[in-house]
Amino acid sequence: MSNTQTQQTQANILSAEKTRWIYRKMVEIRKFEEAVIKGTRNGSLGPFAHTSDGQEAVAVGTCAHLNEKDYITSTHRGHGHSIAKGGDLNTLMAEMAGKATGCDKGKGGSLHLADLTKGNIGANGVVGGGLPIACGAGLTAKLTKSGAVTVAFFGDGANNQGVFHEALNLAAIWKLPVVFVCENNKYGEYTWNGYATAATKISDRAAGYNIPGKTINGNDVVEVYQTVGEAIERARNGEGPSLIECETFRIQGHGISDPQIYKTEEEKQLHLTDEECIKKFKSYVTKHQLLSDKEMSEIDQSIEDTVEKALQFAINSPYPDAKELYTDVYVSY
Amino acid sequence: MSNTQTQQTQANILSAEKTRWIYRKMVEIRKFEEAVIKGTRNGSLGPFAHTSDGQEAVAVGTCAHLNEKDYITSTHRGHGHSIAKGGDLNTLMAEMAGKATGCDKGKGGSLHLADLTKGNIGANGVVGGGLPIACGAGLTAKLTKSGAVTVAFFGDGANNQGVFHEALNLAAIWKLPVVFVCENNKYGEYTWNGYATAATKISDRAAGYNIPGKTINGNDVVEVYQTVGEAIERARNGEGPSLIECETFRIQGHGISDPQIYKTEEEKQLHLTDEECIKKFKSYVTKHQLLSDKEMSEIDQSIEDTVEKALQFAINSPYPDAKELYTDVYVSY
Amino acid sequence: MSRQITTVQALNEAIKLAMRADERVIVMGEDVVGGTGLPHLEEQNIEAVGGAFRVTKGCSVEFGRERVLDTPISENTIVGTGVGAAITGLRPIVEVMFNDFLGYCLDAVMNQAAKFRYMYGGKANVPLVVRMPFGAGYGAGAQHSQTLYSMVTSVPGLKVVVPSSPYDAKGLLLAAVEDNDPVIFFESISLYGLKGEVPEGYYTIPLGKAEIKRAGSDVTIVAIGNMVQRALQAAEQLAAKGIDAEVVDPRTLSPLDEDTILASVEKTNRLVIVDESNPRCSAAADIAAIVQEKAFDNLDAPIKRVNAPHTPVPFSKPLEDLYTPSAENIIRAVAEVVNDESIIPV
Amino acid sequence: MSRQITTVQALNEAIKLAMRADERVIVMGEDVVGGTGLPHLEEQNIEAVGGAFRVTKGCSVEFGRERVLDTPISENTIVGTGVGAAITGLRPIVEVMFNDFLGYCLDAVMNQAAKFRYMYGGKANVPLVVRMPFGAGYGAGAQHSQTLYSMVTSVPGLKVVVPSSPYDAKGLLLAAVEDNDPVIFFESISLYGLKGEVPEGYYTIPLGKAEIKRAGSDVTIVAIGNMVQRALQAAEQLAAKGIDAEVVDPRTLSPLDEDTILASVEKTNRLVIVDESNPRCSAAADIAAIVQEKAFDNLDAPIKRVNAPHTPVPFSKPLEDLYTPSAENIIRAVAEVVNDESIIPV
Ligand SMILES: Cc1ncc(C[n+]2csc(CCOP(=O)(O)OP(=O)(O)O)c2C)c(N)n1
Ligand SMILES: Cc1ncc(C[n+]2csc(CCOP(=O)(O)OP(=O)(O)O)c2C)c(N)n1
Ligand SMILES: [Mg+2]
Ligand SMILES: [Mg+2]
Repeated sequence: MSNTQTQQTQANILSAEKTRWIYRKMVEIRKFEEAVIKGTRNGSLGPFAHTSDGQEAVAVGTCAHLNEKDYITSTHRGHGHSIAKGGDLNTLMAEMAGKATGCDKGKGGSLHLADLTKGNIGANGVVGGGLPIACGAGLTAKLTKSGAVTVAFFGDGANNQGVFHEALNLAAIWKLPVVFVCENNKYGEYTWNGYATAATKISDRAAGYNIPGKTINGNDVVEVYQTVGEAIERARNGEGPSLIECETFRIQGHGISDPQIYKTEEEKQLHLTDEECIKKFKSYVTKHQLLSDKEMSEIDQSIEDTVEKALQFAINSPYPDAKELYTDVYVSY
Repeated sequence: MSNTQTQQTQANILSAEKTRWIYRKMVEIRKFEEAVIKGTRNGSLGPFAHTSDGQEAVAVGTCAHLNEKDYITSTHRGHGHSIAKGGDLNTLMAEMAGKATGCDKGKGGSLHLADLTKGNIGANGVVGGGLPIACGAGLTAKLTKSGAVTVAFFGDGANNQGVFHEALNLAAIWKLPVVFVCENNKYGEYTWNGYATAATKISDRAAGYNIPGKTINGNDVVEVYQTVGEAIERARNGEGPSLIECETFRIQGHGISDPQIYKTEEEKQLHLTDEECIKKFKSYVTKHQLLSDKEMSEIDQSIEDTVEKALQFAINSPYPDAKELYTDVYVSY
Repeated sequence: MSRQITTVQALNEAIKLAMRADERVIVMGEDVVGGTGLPHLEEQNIEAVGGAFRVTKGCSVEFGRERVLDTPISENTIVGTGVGAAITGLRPIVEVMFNDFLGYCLDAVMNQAAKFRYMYGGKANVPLVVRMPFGAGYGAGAQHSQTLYSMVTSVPGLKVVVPSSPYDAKGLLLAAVEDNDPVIFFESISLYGLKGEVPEGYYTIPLGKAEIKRAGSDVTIVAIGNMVQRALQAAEQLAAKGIDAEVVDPRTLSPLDEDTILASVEKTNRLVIVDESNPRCSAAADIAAIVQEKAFDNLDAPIKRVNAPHTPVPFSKPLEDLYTPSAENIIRAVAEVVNDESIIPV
Repeated sequence: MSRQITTVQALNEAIKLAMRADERVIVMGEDVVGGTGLPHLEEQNIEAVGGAFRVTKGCSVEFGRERVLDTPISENTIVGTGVGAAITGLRPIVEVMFNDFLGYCLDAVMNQAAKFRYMYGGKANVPLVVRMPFGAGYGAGAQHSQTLYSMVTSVPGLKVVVPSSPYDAKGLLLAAVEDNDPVIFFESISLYGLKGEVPEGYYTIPLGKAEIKRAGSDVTIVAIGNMVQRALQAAEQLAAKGIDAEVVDPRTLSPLDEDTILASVEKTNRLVIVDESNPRCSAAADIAAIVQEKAFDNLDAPIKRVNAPHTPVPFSKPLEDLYTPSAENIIRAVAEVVNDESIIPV
């Protein structure tokens, strides 16, 4: 394909509406995470959180294909997934603060953000915990012929957990409409994926399940959008699961106070380079004249306000009533 | 290679001593299992057992390379492994009967045959249970530089268990001297491997751990001897683990009373064909003039006696004393 | 006399009735069909086995392999898939072949199924039933014979059912499937072959209600699962010695029907608890702790617990027979609480 | 005053002393080093973290990455590898980052480590220590805050240790490493930062021996792990009201030092048990069941248990504060057993 052709094809990938949505969601997540960092440090939110700033392209490029009937299962680093899947910033932030107005009434916290009405089956504090759950959602979709697709987000660290293997195998033999999206940010806590994972690429493991496996640049939201889009399409058409490995990086450490001595100087600077996903998308939209600088800064500004309001909403919301300790354990008992 | 050359090379693979050992062990296992079937049916042994008749070539071809310092971990279908690893027929059979003279004092039974003095870390009633244990034995060997190799036997059914994935990954990144030997007899209980396993070949999964993976004819003890031998050599040289899938079949069903309606007529007859591993080895040794018919029938006869004596030993041995119920729970308490 | 069927048949009937009543009910587990994918079986709609203990026999034939699913051997994912399916609208009945394999699937049971509703602020329902055969007595050794309902009872968010008869098994299983919370359903392997009267139709037994299996006035015997049968045997023998025992079957350990147990103790002033679990942190200990607290003034003797010993389950038949609480063990305990050694059989 | 260090430092010291004393002792777990395999760290022998809670800090630096091993995230295989290494001659100390992940590794703990010796007729030793941080109180939510020592105590073949102070943590961990049975070592996260007096040298505290942390004559408070500190606070407040409480710390739940507990109850005739587990089938229930049986005639009041409620652990700070048993909860329970409401703080 000639360069011009590529550019044209590229430009056609995203509708104007999608472009705005993607840009908006990526910035929403980034600003949300920045607020979380601030709120965690100054004590207005919970004592810790695992933020996803730097990894926005994966959550957003993926969820851009999903509707409210589709499902996601998320991880301990799940704020971005929740937002991309349509979560409300106010209730998400309030949850982070353990407030009654939170999406889980304050009972879940950062590790357990969920919104079933939006198809977000929830963040999971157990590494790998969401993978079998995703198979179950996929099974429901398959049996009820709802057409829904489930995306299971998980990290490079989770890919060595036994349930990764079990879930991929089950999804493969049952041809479940599940897409396994691995966010390879190179580390599981403080352990390097190059050490912990025997495979050269995590996507190499797909062959063991006879399903498509691809490794892509997870900082490039357009690439994520395209590749995961194809996998979602495949799943929706009844052709079964895929494994997509998105190589990315986290701007923070594992948690907010991690000094990250395992990162090289170069890695510490990654978010200042063109690999930083929002910058990358900005140059893309600029190059393809999809959004103007003005439009983008208007979006930035409105999000700044929304997130600030969300933080205030969280801070000003009441804590749950003491009796809430005992409710929601059972439907009936 | 010319045909004559191949034959010569083939003939050189096995020393006279090895040939005798292999033949002897295969027949020992077969006769032992036949006695187990009889003893189980007539009530002199425990109420059930999973016999390995038909699969002798895998246990024997593998253990032919192991010395007493090497380890094996075995499965619920573990009689053959125990015998091939040097287990004493009397104490093994007595264990099957729950007698005080059994290798586990009667406390373990068929599912838990073990002999640590012979490097047999034990059969495991949990499908997949032995795989992490094998990594541990491998770690000991690596750290103490004992030169020992550990072989982890497991079934096709076990290959879908999460610990399969975890153990192979760990063994691979630590380059543990462990060889994973899969006995693919096509079924896990009554479930067909072609349905349960998404991979075309189980050995395809080796690529996900960057280790060698091979699928071989597990009914051909010479092929097992050669291929597993290379993997053991590799492990002994510090080059890390391998995965060898041995395609074989079980003559019985899952247990002794299984009517096996999942098998086709053809499969039910497999043990009457040249694929039956003892017959196969017989033609091999005959062709290469390694053992005469007379030698073989002498071996057969002596084993017949030994196994019959083992069964009588088991039957005549006393049950454990009632106080044994409470011992061996702890070293001290 | 009306129809007598085994516990396995009763459970099988319950599953089929549940599947007929509600198409969201599905069944999954290892070998629940057997032979899935094999053309020579599928073409004729033949199942290879219908469950290791035949509890799901015929289900795939009637309801099809879409709703009755053989799984690979991967317990955590089997249960976890059940959780995901339940949370999104199905009502799965999952079979874990032996409760011992809780070792592999505890995460799905304890960290997922049990906690979803709470940690998602009451927004999730997990209408899941996990069936787990349990118990010693058939020579399967340490890793296939445990009794783990106590462990599961300790987990908030789960309901725990342990039926003691074919009748109860059917009614409780139907109630479990109707229930909107995750229910772990423990089936005593030693009761599978027991026959009893079971109506043909659909009926449920409420979760959280104990039943007095034998009324009596001298001592209360609370017995769980298969131990109810042993307690009833013991009660017969005790009756011959002039001791009138009341046998209470909690039927569900979570919720626990404290009221029925306490009312019985108020009447008899003496309590023996029979439980095949190992003793430490067991259901027997749990019930003893509750009763001593709430009925302190009603107790004329210490509560005695009859448990398996603090050992793994031995393989050897005579040891295994000693391992499991027997009618004689129960009588000995009763002798202590009624302070009458003369009733112990010699 | 002599040296005061935190529980984390005490544990760290124990591990290093154990590793110096016996080269078969190795350490493995997720992030116990951190950054293994990264050239820029390995060249300078730098660890990235030394454990999520820094308990293994400096171990890899002193003993090398051969004996201090970062693992992939795969709990069942981490513990199972420990079992295999132990059975073949090493003495591994395995870290499971939170006891909640027992969900993934229960098979290795319950079906392998606990049963090998018995099912192999006494021929196997499993000198393995599995360290598991536990407990609520720091805003980690339902899947990172459970208290699961009761579950593990129910399993024959395991020893269960729950230290309550830096001094005990060090001495008990050294004893656990010397022990030839598998020991599950529960570390209360809320005690990690607690400082206390700890000698520098090597010492052990025998497994199976309770300690009276405070002598008293009016009521016995048996408290486990971090609850010992709360019980001691409660005892101070009770003393001000004229109630002299004896605080007994079992230190190990398996074996359980029944004698010390019973002797105390014989003296005080009243018992409160404080345990952060959920109530059902808990260590508190277990101890209550034992004591009511063995000290029936010594009890002047029902045994009261102070547990967390039968709910998952909530995230929200005020709810979590209510969840964990407090000194006030303990005082309320004491008020009931001494039948004196006036001592409850208003
Ligand atoms: C079963 C389990 N083991 C360990 C942990 C502790 N833990 C939390 S996050 C994490 C690392 C996960 O790595 P990865 O999957 O790469 O996700 P990332 O944090 O990089 O997004 C670990 C080990 C956990 N929460 N669950
Ligand atoms: C964890 C676990 N799940 C299920 C079982 C029940 N079970 C015993 S053997 C078996 C099949 C194992 O199949 P495979 O690994 O192929 O071994 P084979 O019997 O063919 O030798 C099953 C499911 C078990 N023992 N352990
Ligand atoms: Mg990562
Ligand atoms: Mg098989």
